[in-house]
Amino acid sequence: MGFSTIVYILLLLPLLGGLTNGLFGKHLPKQFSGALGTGVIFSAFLCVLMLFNHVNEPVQIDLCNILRFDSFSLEINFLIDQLSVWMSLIITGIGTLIHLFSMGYMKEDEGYYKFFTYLNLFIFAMLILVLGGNYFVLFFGWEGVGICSFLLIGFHYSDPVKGISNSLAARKAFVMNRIGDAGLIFALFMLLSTFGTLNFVDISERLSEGVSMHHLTVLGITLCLFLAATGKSAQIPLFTWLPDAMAGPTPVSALIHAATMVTAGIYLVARSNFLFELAPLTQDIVLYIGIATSLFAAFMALRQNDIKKVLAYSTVSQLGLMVVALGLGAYTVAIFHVTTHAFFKALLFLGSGSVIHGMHHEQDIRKMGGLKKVMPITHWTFLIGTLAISGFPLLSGFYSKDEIIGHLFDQNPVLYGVIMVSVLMTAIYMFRLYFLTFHGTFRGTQSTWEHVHESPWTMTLPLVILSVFSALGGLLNLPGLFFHEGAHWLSGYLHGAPGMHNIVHETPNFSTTLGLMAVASALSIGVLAWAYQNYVRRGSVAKSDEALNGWEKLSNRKLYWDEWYDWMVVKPIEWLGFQTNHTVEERGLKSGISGLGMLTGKAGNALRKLQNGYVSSYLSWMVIGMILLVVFYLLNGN
Amino acid sequence: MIATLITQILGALTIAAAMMVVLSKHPVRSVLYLVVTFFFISGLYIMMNAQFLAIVNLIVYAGAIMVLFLFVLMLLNLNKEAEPKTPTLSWVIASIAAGTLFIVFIAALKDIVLVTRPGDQVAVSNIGLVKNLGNTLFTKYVVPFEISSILFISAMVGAILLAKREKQTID
Amino acid sequence: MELILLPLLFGIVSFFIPGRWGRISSLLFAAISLVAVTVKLFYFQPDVKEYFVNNTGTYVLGMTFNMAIDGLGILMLGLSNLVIFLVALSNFNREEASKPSFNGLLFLMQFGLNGVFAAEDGILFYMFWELTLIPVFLMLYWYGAKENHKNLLTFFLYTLFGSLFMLLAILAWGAYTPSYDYNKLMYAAVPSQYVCWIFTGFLLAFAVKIPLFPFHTWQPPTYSTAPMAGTMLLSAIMLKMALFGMIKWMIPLSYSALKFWQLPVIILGIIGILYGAVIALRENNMRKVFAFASISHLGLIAAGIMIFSFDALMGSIIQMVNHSLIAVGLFLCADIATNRFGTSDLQQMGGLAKVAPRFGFWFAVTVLIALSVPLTAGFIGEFLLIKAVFEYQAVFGILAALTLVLGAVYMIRAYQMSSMGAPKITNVADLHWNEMLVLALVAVLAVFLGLYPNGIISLVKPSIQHMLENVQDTTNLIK
Amino acid sequence: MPTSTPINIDFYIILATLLFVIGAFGVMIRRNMIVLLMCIELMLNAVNLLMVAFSSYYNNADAQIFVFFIIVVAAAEATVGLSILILAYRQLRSIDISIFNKLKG
Repeated sequence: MGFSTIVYILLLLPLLGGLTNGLFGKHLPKQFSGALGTGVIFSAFLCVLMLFNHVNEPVQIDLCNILRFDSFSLEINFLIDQLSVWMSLIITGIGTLIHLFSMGYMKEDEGYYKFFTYLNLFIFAMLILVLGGNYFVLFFGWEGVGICSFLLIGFHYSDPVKGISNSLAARKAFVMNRIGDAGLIFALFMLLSTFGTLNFVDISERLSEGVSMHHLTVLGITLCLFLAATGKSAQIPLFTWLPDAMAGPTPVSALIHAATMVTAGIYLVARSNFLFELAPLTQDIVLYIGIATSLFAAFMALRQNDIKKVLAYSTVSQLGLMVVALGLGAYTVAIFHVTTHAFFKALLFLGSGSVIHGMHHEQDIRKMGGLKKVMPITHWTFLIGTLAISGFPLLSGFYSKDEIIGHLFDQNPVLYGVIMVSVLMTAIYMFRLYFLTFHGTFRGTQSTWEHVHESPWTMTLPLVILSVFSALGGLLNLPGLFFHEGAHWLSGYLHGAPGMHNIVHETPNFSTTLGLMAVASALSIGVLAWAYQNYVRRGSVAKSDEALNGWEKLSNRKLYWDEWYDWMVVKPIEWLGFQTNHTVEERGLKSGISGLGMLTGKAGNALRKLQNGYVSSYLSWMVIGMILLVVFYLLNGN
Repeated sequence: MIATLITQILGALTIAAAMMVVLSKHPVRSVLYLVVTFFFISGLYIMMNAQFLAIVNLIVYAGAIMVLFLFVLMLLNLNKEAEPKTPTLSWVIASIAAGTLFIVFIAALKDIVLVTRPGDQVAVSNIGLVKNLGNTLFTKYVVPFEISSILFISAMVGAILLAKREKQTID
Repeated sequence: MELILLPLLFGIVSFFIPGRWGRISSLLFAAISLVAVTVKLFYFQPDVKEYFVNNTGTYVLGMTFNMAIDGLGILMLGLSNLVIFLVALSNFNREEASKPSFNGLLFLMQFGLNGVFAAEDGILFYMFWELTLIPVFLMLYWYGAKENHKNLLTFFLYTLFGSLFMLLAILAWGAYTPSYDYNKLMYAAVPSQYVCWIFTGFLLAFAVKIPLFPFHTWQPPTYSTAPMAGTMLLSAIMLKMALFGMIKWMIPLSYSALKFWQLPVIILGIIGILYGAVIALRENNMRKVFAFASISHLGLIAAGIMIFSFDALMGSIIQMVNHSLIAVGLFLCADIATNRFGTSDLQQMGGLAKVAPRFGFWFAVTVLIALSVPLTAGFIGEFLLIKAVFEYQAVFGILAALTLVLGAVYMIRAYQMSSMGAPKITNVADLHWNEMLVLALVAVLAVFLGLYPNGIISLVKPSIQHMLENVQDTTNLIK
Repeated sequence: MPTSTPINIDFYIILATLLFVIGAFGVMIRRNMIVLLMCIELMLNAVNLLMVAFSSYYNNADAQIFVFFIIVVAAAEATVGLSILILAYRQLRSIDISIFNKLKG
């Protein structure tokens, strides 16, 4: 089988699965449609594995031409290289596990088949996104995942209590993503007019041949691309949709809003590395945005009480960290962190899903506690996830974070300090979450406590698998410290992607790396000890909303960011809409038009008076007319 | 010379009679003055050797139409009813308008370039004689002439229909 | 020629077909003409103009009665027949469809539309142009909301007023040629001081019909009170007459006038985009939301036409077709929602997707098409248009692209308020088969054109290129 | 029977114009409908006179034929006009023109 066949099968599998479920799912038994949904993704995963074994240099597969003009043409083609295959591996791999998890989680939901339809379509769109061989196809996938995300966030749109807020969250996500999409569209325009093509391979070749570009053009293109990335990857200023997106079912949060879709922005920038390398200013902007996002989101996560909201802000914060890596030009490191983050964040979300499932859809950690006895598997896997994200030594998060931090330290020690604050806060809120959920005494109602149960195997199996990967994921890209031969395997692997091999980064020297690792480990372990002391020994619990003091309130209310946006953007636009409708449209234009009509009427009324019905006056007018006519001719004649 | 004089006198009398038509308060007097005017105009026609028209003018206008007017006046017995007085303002406006109209017309007609004949004397020709005019009328203009009879018939029918006292058409 | 005359025959016949059979016969008639035009489209040679009437010798008062179609013409002809079919289909289970007068008017309308798209003679173009106004007016008058005859009068006078200037322009244009034949007009040596005025006359007529920003006030009230078929006809195909007229009649007229009006019209178009979108954000009448959305969409198309580069014109044409499809779909959905809830106020709607799942699904699909997501024709159209505007002037492009964002807001808002949330009504009828068929056809066509825009492009490419060359020729003659 | 009328054409022009203006003046100031009709006849005659004058001047019979037709039409017009007048009188018991202002806008 050639590459192209595998790729087509790979793409068709989720599409067919989605279509089958969508068209016939209503009449299929739940078990079957769930198994079908999971099965196609797993088969797709196997396809990707086949690709993974064979790929060594970029292969472009042309499918068809969409639009052909003299000045440019738009094609559908796919690019199989290390980067796209690696991303596909994450998508289908994690996707399979999450599908499996969903089979248990969504068991009682009446929209079961619909859920799997959407999930499969999402995987399809995501694969299009990462496998696309040009920006145009990427845009197809880009919008596709946005739509699927919209559908899945608003999955319970008709819920009597939360239906409206769910649909509002979905709308917010879609609209904010649309802002980013507009950026991507402009990037496409500028790329088209600069290069005449949108193919990654062609553009990167042109650039490596040394095609000169105006620096403003590059700046524009990269800024537009980055705007798109901020939309999808929830960076400042477009991050506020992600926490709201937690309205969707938990597997959705795990798949879309932690592991795959939100990393599309990272992928986009990594894919466009050849452009970003030419725009140092953009890179700086990327760097600072990443640091700011990471810091603010971590701060906001400190006093969230919804188990999923904590994880959402943590996702934003981690994405910020990846963006920092991108800003430093360490694209492979960013992808490495994408990978490990996909492992442990999917694990954490699924773990929280298991908790929520066991607690009968209670998400407030203030009503949890002591769950480790009843949910042992969930507890242990969640612990691994927590340790991984907070950078506990030798777990996956430790390595990936450390590389980013190491690069940052090399470049700018001050920013290193700033980002360490974010890392510290990450450890704090994650341990707080963990201890409040699983330790201490149960704080919910008695009847709930009696029904809390461990989840079925379909849900725990993915947890176990993911916890293994979370623990060992660091092996993919070990620093040169341990094995000189096997070190930086992933970075080396990804160098095959277009443009990547041109980017050379010096890894920090031995002693610095060791020092930084020591600091990070110390931080993580220190926070663990403090949190244990605080939450388990002293039994601290999360305060109620009223009892929060100054900074806690700020954190809990997300720095009032949504309120700011509401006040600065939403309200003015709504005001504008209202005023335009009532003042300009109704009072201005419409009455202007009817004013013209009335003017005509008035003029007619005035002229009507002349028609007074008296023959003699008509005759007088006639005489006057005759006089004027003759005078006119006399004057004209001479 | 005498002919010129006669013509001028006829002209003056025509104007005077016409003025009386307009100015006399009594409608019957107006009618009578109009008849007089028509007689003078016929005289002018004769002076131009348009004999046929002179006769027709007398018979049709002075004879038929004016008698019709008189009949109507008498039929309706309108003599007693005094005509309401026209406001002075109307008089002034009408006079000004009429005066201006006159001046403008004169100004317009004065500049007519008379092409066919040198000199500006009205010639004495024989085309107005009954024989010549009849020739033209019954050869070149025979169709319009016949059509005019249709016009008369329709006018007759219309007049009868309008003037007939019938309940369903009136009130 | 049968394409033009068939609807006339159908229209006359429909007036005499009694109610019971009326809806079936009208559907049949519409299907026949649709099939006829599809066959024609299939075998069409886009390189040559196909003449129905080609009168080169004798003519009365300069009128030649010439009719012909080129690639653009057949496309528009197909579009009009398609829209008529969709209108007939979507009205199938409504009481209007059983009225002989309604069906008759529908086909008379089609006759006028086909004539407009095929006319090769200035006066003939004008006559057909006005002919379309009568059936739609009567349709709105007889079947629309009774209390809104005043709006209707505004609409009628407004459009009539606009086309008056077009008549003047055509007459003035024709004064410089022996006949009003299209080819003669194209090569007319109009003195350069008058050519701008002629252009302006056309522009006024088209601006009212499209409608461009300050001339649009007739549109939202008319749309919101008209019967569904009337709204569909107005927005799906009558507006296209104006856009078509811009491409075929106005642009080739003169290069200098085009340059003179280019910037103002583009600015008006951009203002229209934002204006319509911003109002639609807060509007609570569902039909008005879509009416303002229409203004927003058409502003972009008009701007694209005035840029008159090949790419921009292609984008405009694709977007014209797409807009016809989404107008049919959206107004059908709006009408269904309005019927089911008994009000068109979005605030009083909610949860329709739960109780009528098929409606929820197809409405969502239509909204997505209207948002011009990739894979639909709208995406290709908007992509080309915004690209053209962006390359013309970057700031305009950025403003125009706001339609992507604002469009998402108002469209999804309309969907969310009507269909999401807890159901506010129970026991409603879901989509009927004919309504579902309409929406499915719309979706299939939109996706087909989104994947295969090359079909449209190869069809209209020769005529557009010929026309662009014409623009140059006219310029040379003036100089 | 005069054999020569060596008179200036201007004389007839002025005469006819004067007659016409007097007729118009009458229509403007009089309110009796019969008198109005008479004034109209006066104006018609003014035109007739001018046409005859030019006819002799150009030695062309056509104009005289037209005068003949004008007289014909005037006769018809007077007939119909007077019957309308009688009808109007029956309706309103008056022939004052200022009463008939139903055409007022």
